Amino acid sequence: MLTYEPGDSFAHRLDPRTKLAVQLSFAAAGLAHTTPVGLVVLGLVAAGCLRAADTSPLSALHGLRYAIPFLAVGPVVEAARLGAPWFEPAAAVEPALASVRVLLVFFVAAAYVKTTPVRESRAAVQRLVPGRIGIALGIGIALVFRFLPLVRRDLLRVREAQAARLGDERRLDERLSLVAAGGLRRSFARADALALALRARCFAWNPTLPVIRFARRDAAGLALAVALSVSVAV
Amino acid sequence: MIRVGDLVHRYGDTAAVDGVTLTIDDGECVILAGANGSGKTTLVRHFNGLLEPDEGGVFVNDDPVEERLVAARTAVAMVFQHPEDQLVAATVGADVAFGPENLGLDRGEIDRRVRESLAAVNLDGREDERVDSLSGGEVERLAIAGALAMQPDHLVLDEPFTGLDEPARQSVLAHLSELRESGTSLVVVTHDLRDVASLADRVVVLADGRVALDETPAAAADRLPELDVRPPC
Amino acid sequence: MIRVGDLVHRYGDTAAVDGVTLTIDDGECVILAGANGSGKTTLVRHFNGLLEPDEGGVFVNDDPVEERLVAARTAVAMVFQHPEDQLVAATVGADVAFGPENLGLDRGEIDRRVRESLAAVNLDGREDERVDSLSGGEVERLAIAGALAMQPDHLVLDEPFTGLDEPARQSVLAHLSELRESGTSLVVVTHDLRDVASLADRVVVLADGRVALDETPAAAADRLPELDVRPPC
Amino acid sequence: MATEHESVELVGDELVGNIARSALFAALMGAGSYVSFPNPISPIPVTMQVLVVFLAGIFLGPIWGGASMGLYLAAGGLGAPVFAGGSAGFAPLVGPTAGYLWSYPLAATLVGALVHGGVELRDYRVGTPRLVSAMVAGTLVVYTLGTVGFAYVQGVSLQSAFWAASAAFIPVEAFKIAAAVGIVRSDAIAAQ
Ligand SMILES: Nc1ncnc2c1ncn2[C@@H]1O[C@H](COP(=O)(O)OP(=O)(O)OP(=O)(O)O)[C@@H](O)[C@H]1O
Ligand SMILES: Nc1ncnc2c1ncn2[C@@H]1O[C@H](COP(=O)(O)OP(=O)(O)OP(=O)(O)O)[C@@H](O)[C@H]1O
Ligand SMILES: O=C(O)CCCC[C@@H]1SC[C@@H]2NC(=O)N[C@@H]21
Ligand SMILES: [Mg+2]
Ligand SMILES: [Mg+2]
Repeated sequence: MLTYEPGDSFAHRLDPRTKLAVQLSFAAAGLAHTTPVGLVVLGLVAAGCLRAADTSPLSALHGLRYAIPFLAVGPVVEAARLGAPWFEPAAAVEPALASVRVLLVFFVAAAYVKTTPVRESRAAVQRLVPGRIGIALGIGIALVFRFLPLVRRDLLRVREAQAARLGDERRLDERLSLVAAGGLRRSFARADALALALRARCFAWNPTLPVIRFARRDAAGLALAVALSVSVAV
Repeated sequence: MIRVGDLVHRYGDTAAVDGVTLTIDDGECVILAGANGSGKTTLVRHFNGLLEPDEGGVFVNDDPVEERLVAARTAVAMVFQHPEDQLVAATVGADVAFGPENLGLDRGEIDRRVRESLAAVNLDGREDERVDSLSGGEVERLAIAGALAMQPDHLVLDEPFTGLDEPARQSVLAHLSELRESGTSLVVVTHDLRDVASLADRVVVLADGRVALDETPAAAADRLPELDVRPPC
Repeated sequence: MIRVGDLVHRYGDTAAVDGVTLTIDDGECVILAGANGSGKTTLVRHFNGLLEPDEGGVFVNDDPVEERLVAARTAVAMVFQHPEDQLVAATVGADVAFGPENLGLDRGEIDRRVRESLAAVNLDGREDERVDSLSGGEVERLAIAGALAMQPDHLVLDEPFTGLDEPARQSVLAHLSELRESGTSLVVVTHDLRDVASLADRVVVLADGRVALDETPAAAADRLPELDVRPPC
Repeated sequence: MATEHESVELVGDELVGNIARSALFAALMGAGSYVSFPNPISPIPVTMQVLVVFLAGIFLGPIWGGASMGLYLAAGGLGAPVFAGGSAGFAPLVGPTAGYLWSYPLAATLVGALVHGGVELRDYRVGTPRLVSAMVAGTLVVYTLGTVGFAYVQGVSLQSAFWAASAAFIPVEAFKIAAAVGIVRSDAIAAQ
């Protein structure tokens, strides 16, 4: 699974806002230039991003293996015909280029995920989104990261609890709604406990934000982001 | 009878249970002790097929658990370490009835079992209360009642006394002795022998996923502290 | 100082806390005991304004809690019954920093508090570890560190020892005595005095939401069993 | 002591509760996408996401149901492994399933608004026909955006997109709607 890994690559040391800017502008440039030449240039940029994150394209591909079937399907459905000649390669070209573009965006995004801890993402959100919405969003995001493993485990436990008392003997739909209801009940209980804990620790609108700072190396990333954005306009 | 042979269970690369061989006879009361992380919970989850062995095998009443899951789960009931994980219904009565319903018993018998099990944990008359309004200790007691209602051959309790107050503890303990008299075997998982030593025929201590000690409580007492288990006082 | 006067808290029609008057002095260590459902958890949640009284009032350092919430919550920190549910960040350091950040302290002070609080529970140098990789005892200690980082005058712990093995319990206990030495007053909620009696100045026992006993541990010992609390052994 | 933190502005109790619930539902959504089965006729997997979208609208109402789905997208975009099959990061938000993902906040809001009859949170235990039609409306939103998104991102026609990315799921959704009705009808969750 694709997750953050501690390290000190160039990308690790960049400000998260720089990395967000690169991702966004890269995706926009991809949409604007879905041509063979455009994609070659973007491919080089994506390779550079992976390099900066100390990630080999192979390991990035491995992290993305789940997305691969999507990318194959576009060209196939578009070129398939319900009668002779059954398959028309020319029609597949455009969707194939689109798939390459998506793949490149996946690479660049993988570089962000691998090099950015939750703390920094939260800090970026709280600075980029103004006011109370940003504060709430930042905390909310941190909470999702924190509670995801717990909720997953809860669902597993509910299933086990049923199985241990022979719940597997019941009908499938009944079992599913029991698991869903059990998971939901546990989630509400956790949410109530969590709300209490947040209040006990003075959850406030005006906290000290985690530090993130632009440094000289961010200039390179920001320049790339600007260049990509300008290329969209032309 | 529960029989475990050369059992290995791995999480990723680390073996949480690392070659355990153990037999629990009918009618026996065994305390399974050990430090946090020594593999107690992982081991007992094999007794009713909630986990699958990486190596070795588990037999309940001489049937291999994996092939006869229903038989194993009818024979072995379990109280989980975190009782709130164990509740499947929204009200006290419905939760206790869940297991007996799955056994296909008739309604009269189910109601009788629900009443008796709740009485054993001092929760009688509270069938209609919602599980989310119970206090911590009450949830623990409800979880025990749910397992009792299965009337199993073997009852496994994973740290059952942690949140219980004194009357509830006494009542559960008394009920456990009664069960034992009537031939049910008990496996009590704990790292604190003070509460249950009086009940036990044997103490099995795990350390790093292996059996480090298998003795009578009296013989075991001296070696418990070095195995990070609290001796009876 | 925490002062509770004629406090009543109702869930629906039933009063879980039913007229409690109680003072906890600075630097004192008080054990709050009582049977399951006697109202312990409900009572302590009033100390820092997590619940609102139906009748009566609560004062912390002579300020009414409801009017000076921030003051009450910095003066009274709380470790809940399930420590797992109160960790709000994915890594150790970020979790401890959460409280001080909300107080708007400057970054240097926050970092200092995080370091000191983690050191107080022997988790120093582990800021970057993931919370879900910690053991039960470590999670409990992390929750305590998160509370300590508020630099409270009073620390309230709701059943802090459940599930901890002997080394973990000893370590938490040792940290609690140190805290006490350093002047933090402690309120430990439990129904089993065996673990904490040595630490306590006073034992307050609740029964059905009322104070049934308020004594030194030695004087209280005899009457504990009739109040459904386990005496020290 | 007492004057030390005068400037702290506490977040209101009710809001704290709503933020906690939204975060938990977003995490539940992540768990629901982890439970993904391959679909024999489509590259897009069958997941429990849509069920959680319905439940978020029903139990949290239009505002907080929608907000929790927004939180889900934000957390996923910043690297939480909450998208189908446990994938993470910004890419899925502009990838082949982007249309589905962006439809979730809208669908949860719509389901919530139809069940609660407006933006206020009321009793969600409404009649079955109303519950079902709210979810059918939500499903329509999900599939419209899902199909359009797939067509746009993959550069294929709407028709191909429909066959490749949507058609195979319609029967499965009926099942999820039934499950949601079952949960609401059971007394699993106390009235809030
Ligand atoms: N789901 C899991 N994934 C990975 N590792 C696990 C998992 N469950 C347990 N472990 C690890 O396996 C080891 C044994 O865990 P187990 O829960 O069996 O211990 P235990 O003896 O029951 O401890 P405790 O007294 O804390 O309940 C521990 O080191 C634990 O960290
Ligand atoms: N949210 C709630 N809604 C309704 N009733 C509740 C709620 N929380 C607690 N109660 C009831 O209030 C009473 C006191 O509960 P409380 O949790 O304060 O007990 P406790 O002394 O902490 O018990 P334990 O030792 O089991 O933790 C119990 O009878 C419980 O059923
Ligand atoms: O997380 C993602 O990447 C989105 C996956 C989208 C799955 C869609 S939602 C509607 C339809 N029903 C399913 O069960 N799966 C698809
Ligand atoms: Mg265990
Ligand atoms: Mg309590």
